[in-house]
Amino acid sequence: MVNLSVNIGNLHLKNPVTTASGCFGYGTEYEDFIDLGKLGAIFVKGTTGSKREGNPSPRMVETSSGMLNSVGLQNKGVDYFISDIYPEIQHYNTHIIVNVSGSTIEEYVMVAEKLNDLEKIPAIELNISCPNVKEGGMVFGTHCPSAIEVTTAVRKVYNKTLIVKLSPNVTSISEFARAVEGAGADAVSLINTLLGMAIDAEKQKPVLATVTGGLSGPAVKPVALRMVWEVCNSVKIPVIGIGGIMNVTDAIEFILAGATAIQIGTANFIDPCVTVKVINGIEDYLVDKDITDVNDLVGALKIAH
Amino acid sequence: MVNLSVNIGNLHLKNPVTTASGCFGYGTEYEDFIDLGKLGAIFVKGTTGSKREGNPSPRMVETSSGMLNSVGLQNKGVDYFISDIYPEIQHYNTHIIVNVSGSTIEEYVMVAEKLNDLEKIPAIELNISCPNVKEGGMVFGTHCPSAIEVTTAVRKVYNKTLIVKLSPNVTSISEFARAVEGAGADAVSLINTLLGMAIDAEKQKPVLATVTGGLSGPAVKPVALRMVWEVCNSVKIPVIGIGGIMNVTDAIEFILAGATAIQIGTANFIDPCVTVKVINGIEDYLVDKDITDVNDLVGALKIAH
Amino acid sequence: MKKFIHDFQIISNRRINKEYFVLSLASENQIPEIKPGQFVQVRVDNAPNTFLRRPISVYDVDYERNILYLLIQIVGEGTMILSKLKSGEILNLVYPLGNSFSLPDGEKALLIGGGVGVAPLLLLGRWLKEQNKEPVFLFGFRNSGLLVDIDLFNRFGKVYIATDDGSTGEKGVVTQHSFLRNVSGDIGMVYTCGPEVMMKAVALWAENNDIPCEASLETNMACGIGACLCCAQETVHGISHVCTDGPVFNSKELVW
Amino acid sequence: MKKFIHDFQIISNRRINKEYFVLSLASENQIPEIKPGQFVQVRVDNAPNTFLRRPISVYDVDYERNILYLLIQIVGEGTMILSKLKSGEILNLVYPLGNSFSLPDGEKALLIGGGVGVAPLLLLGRWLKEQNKEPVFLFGFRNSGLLVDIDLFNRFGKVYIATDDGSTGEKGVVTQHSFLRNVSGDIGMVYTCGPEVMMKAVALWAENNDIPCEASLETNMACGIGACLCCAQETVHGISHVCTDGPVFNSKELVW
Ligand SMILES: Cc1cc2nc3c(=O)[nH]c(=O)nc-3n(C[C@H](O)[C@H](O)[C@H](O)COP(=O)(O)OP(=O)(O)OC[C@H]3O[C@@H](n4cnc5c(N)ncnc54)[C@H](O)[C@@H]3O)c2cc1C
Ligand SMILES: Cc1cc2nc3c(=O)[nH]c(=O)nc-3n(C[C@H](O)[C@H](O)[C@H](O)COP(=O)(O)OP(=O)(O)OC[C@H]3O[C@@H](n4cnc5c(N)ncnc54)[C@H](O)[C@@H]3O)c2cc1C
Ligand SMILES: Cc1cc2nc3c(=O)[nH]c(=O)nc-3n(C[C@H](O)[C@H](O)[C@H](O)COP(=O)(O)O)c2cc1C
Ligand SMILES: Cc1cc2nc3c(=O)[nH]c(=O)nc-3n(C[C@H](O)[C@H](O)[C@H](O)COP(=O)(O)O)c2cc1C
Ligand code: FES
Ligand code: FES
Repeated sequence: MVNLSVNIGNLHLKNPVTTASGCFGYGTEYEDFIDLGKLGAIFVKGTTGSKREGNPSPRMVETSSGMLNSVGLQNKGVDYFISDIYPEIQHYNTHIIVNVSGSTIEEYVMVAEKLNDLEKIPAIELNISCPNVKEGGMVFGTHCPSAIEVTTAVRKVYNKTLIVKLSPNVTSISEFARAVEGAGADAVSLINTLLGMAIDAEKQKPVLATVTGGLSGPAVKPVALRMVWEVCNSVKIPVIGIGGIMNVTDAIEFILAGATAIQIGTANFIDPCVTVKVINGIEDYLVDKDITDVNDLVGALKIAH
Repeated sequence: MVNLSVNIGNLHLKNPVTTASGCFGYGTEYEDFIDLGKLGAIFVKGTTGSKREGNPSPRMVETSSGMLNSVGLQNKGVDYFISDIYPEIQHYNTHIIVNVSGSTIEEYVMVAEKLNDLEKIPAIELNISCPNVKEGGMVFGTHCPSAIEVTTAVRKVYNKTLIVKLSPNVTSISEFARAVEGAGADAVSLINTLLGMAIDAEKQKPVLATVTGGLSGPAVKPVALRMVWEVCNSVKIPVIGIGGIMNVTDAIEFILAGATAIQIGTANFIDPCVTVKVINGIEDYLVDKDITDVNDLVGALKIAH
Repeated sequence: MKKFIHDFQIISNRRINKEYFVLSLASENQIPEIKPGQFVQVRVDNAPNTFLRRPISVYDVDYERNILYLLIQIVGEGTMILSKLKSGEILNLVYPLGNSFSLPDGEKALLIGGGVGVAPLLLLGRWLKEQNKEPVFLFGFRNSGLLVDIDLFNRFGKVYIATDDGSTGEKGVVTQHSFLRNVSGDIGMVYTCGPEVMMKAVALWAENNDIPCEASLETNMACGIGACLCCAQETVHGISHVCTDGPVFNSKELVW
Repeated sequence: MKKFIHDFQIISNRRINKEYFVLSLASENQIPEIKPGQFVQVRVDNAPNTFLRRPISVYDVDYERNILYLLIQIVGEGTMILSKLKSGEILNLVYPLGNSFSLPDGEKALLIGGGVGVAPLLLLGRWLKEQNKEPVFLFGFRNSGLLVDIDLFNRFGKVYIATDDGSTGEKGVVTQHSFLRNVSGDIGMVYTCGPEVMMKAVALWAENNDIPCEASLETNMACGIGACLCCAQETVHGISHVCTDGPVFNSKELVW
């Protein structure tokens, strides 16, 4: 028997495989395909202080080995989440982690405060990196003092596990990782989507209604892996690796680079059973390599000097 | 007859299709496949003050819809270029533009000064964005004051067309574009490669000897297109679009986003005739759309308000 | 409704014309009930630009022989690859997805399709007939070379045709067809699927004639199961999602 | 040598064993002279992870019938796709690329290959024979199930075999083969191609016996024509490039 369980701050995950926010709904959408209880955790949709309609259509376009989205944090707000969604999903036999977004520090703080009281939500993920909303989100993720400010403010009101999700659209992602570590984050997750754009050459128009959108999928994996590796070498808190993970090999790569856990996003759209396959695959890999504890794989990349 | 010619500063190109530095050797490598005289220009290899061996092997790995390279500016130095290469290629019936790199401002200036005297080199491209060398290159491209400093210094000694090639590994590429415009650049070209990484999960080692490398190819196109569009909206000087251009549709997209010319890099490896196909394709597109001058397509993207 | 992810084996790939083909797919698993208007998400393997699944309406189902039919038009790389599949090869589907068309009030129903938009109307016609309704089909095609399986539709109701060039049926677009000028008040519902301009014209005609109208929409989709919120469609109630709230919408709800 | 980019039509795809197959490719264009050791860059269509061309040695050429042969081992997505190609399908090649093996001094030449590394040694054997030399082949395979076209090689010289499990020929690796213990001083050159560890062992043996040795290397390649400088190999003269300075190197030049 190999040990698959890992710790993110005080949070104990039965295995390192979780789902990326915005790509797995509230979990219910995937219940027909997999046993949600097998997952390390589910990161649910970006949740804001009040209801958001999201961006106009079209919101999605495929690119080479990737996709651009401009959903724009569509959600019904934290109060609706607490009253209508939480009761439906709290019975899951896995951790539910809420991805929190806002336009102002006050909004982040308010949402975090409300979620703090929910018994079955052991952690939140601060999304300071959404490229798809005009105000907020991205600005906190690309301006270091703002990142520190929002993390500090939320840390004051939130006393469970606080994960901060970093934007890849910066010169030095390690700088942000160190900054939020200093501001009290228990872990960082990365990467969110890369800001991109698609054009319809025939119509001579942008494909997305918002012109730009966030790039995800295997196209971004090399960039994500590099950033995870950089951040793992810069901070002491656990790192959750995200970006283009399509199969068990990709997941192992992120763990080798130093990620304690990983999130799978876009891949769920192609194979709704991918998460469970990755969990089984990690176990097989460990057995095959005679490793008894997945924690021994974390950061085990061998670098020649 | 449609007009395909465009101007980059004082430089007149017979068409907007050029080849990206490091991906087209000195042109000679492609002479068996295409008539080099058809190209708008050839951007030759990164050239430094003295000979560089480049990085150890492996230097290349394929990724989903892309590739990582860590060639590391291997070249024989500017003096060898002038004595041995220039005489061989100066007869080309197209412009030869030299991509210039260095570890210090003095090195950039020295190379630029020497190239200034070569009659058949009408322009240089300052590579302040190479992610694959330890000192220099990248630091100028990710630190705005350094970018200004190196551009200003080179501008003083170089009196032909000065193009500055920007790094995508920054928070705001427009900031750099505006900075080098202010420092006297006649044009900017973008993007250079995105910093990425690949891991061999079986061997538990990085694939590249240098651990990280530069990502190019269609995977990066959405990011490149977004950055070109942003920069075109920020500066008045011409912009040369680069990144994942594989065919005529991709080229048109960059031109619509505002690029006056484009560079094709990685695509040459898959189809050594791609440049000529793109030139012909642009002509067909213009005829089909009843546009008589390619300059009317530059920045013609229709944005709904 | 429970959703499944199943491998299907291709029984045949029948080319109907230059652009359209029909895949017959057999499953080892019992095919669940599929309602008219529902769709499947097809995985297209081995192509860099068909990274995501492709949504395709269910054209017909044969529950006895456990066979699913898809009518597909070649428009890009994904559908091109599908068009080259050979019998024996495997296709992975997530299904059945989306809502479905509803029953008409009266006896008669008018099913107006354009091009490959006729796809969901075959299963709809079959179902209406089973419910003892009287479907009438009105189809528009660019020309006679692009006609689709008219005899199959004929089993369930009369088929009227318009072509852009008049090479079959009447010349012009569907909403110009003389049949629409002669309809009496007994049509309980208009169903439509096809290019958006056509559907809008049909919806307008239906509203002008006080007939309820259901349209089956297309948007870009990623997940197809309500998880990603990419398939937004503005409605009078706010943003709806084509993959779960649709693809079938009452035309009066749509802001388009 | 002038390089070409040509479409070839697949004449046959012959599976030799579980992992290896031979593609016979016909061109409408006259195939130019190809020297032993040279390779082609094959474009593999329709796969996200086979974005770049794949370098493959020329196994044999039939100038009269204008046919090119490639011996390929399935190791990943690209070679898997190639293994499924059917006759009639088209393959695009850039070729001929790289340098080539040189003539041996003496009469006899020893050609040592491991696994799919035997590929360039067939054309080399043919050429040596044509030059009135006497090629002798010594091949290593994992087991008898992975043997390759021994009869083809036999036309040009004697073939000795070693397998890891002894299922054919001698048990062990090539450098342990008894043939090497009995060679007299009349071998003018050792040529080797296969896994790097094997080539190093062969090169060492050759050096110890004062025989010149040429090894055909593999590295990751992007362009294959000297433009990208990705295929670096350290040599005593500094960095060399496998696609232009190689793939064949004198073992004494290599720093490996
Ligand atoms: C609910 C639903 C049901 C559908 N049913 C069918 C059907 O029964 N038969 C059928 O042939 N097609 C159907 N479609 C459309 C089908 O999904 C697209 O034609 C297909 O995804 C195109 O894939 P491609 O790779 O060939 O083209 P791409 O290369 O992806 O695109 C080619 C062109 O088609 C457009 N396009 C791509 N995807 C869509 C889309 N989802 N909707 C509209 N335009 C698109 C692109 O903008 C582009 O102009 C349906 C779509 C939806 C949403
Ligand atoms: C000059 C030259 C001649 C060659 N001749 C032949 C030949 O005649 N027959 C033959 O079967 N193969 C030959 N090869 C090797 C062949 O190019 C690779 O096996 C092929 O590119 C793998 O592609 P893939 O997509 O199947 O595997 P991938 O999925 O790309 O890789 C699968 C595995 O193979 C390794 N690999 C990939 N490319 C190479 C490479 N270029 N060199 C070494 N390892 C690699 C990867 O690291 C990985 O472990 C030659 C290579 C070179 C450089
Ligand atoms: C459709 C879609 C919606 C997303 N919504 C959110 C979100 O609400 N909050 C967030 O932090 N990240 C969001 N993301 C980003 C993902 O969580 C993830 O960081 C990114 O997609 C990279 O991972 P992947 O390549 O595995 O998809 C979204 C991504 C997609 C594709
Ligand atoms: C193998 C390789 C070598 C490169 N060398 C250089 C270089 O010397 N100088 C430079 O400015 N850019 C260099 N680049 C970057 C390209 O010029 C180009 O900016 C990048 O590859 C993106 O374009 P593409 O996607 O069309 O390849 C190199 C790229 C590759 C793939
Ligand atoms: S396609 Fe994902 S919600 Fe509709
Ligand atoms: S593969 Fe490009 S130089 Fe050798």
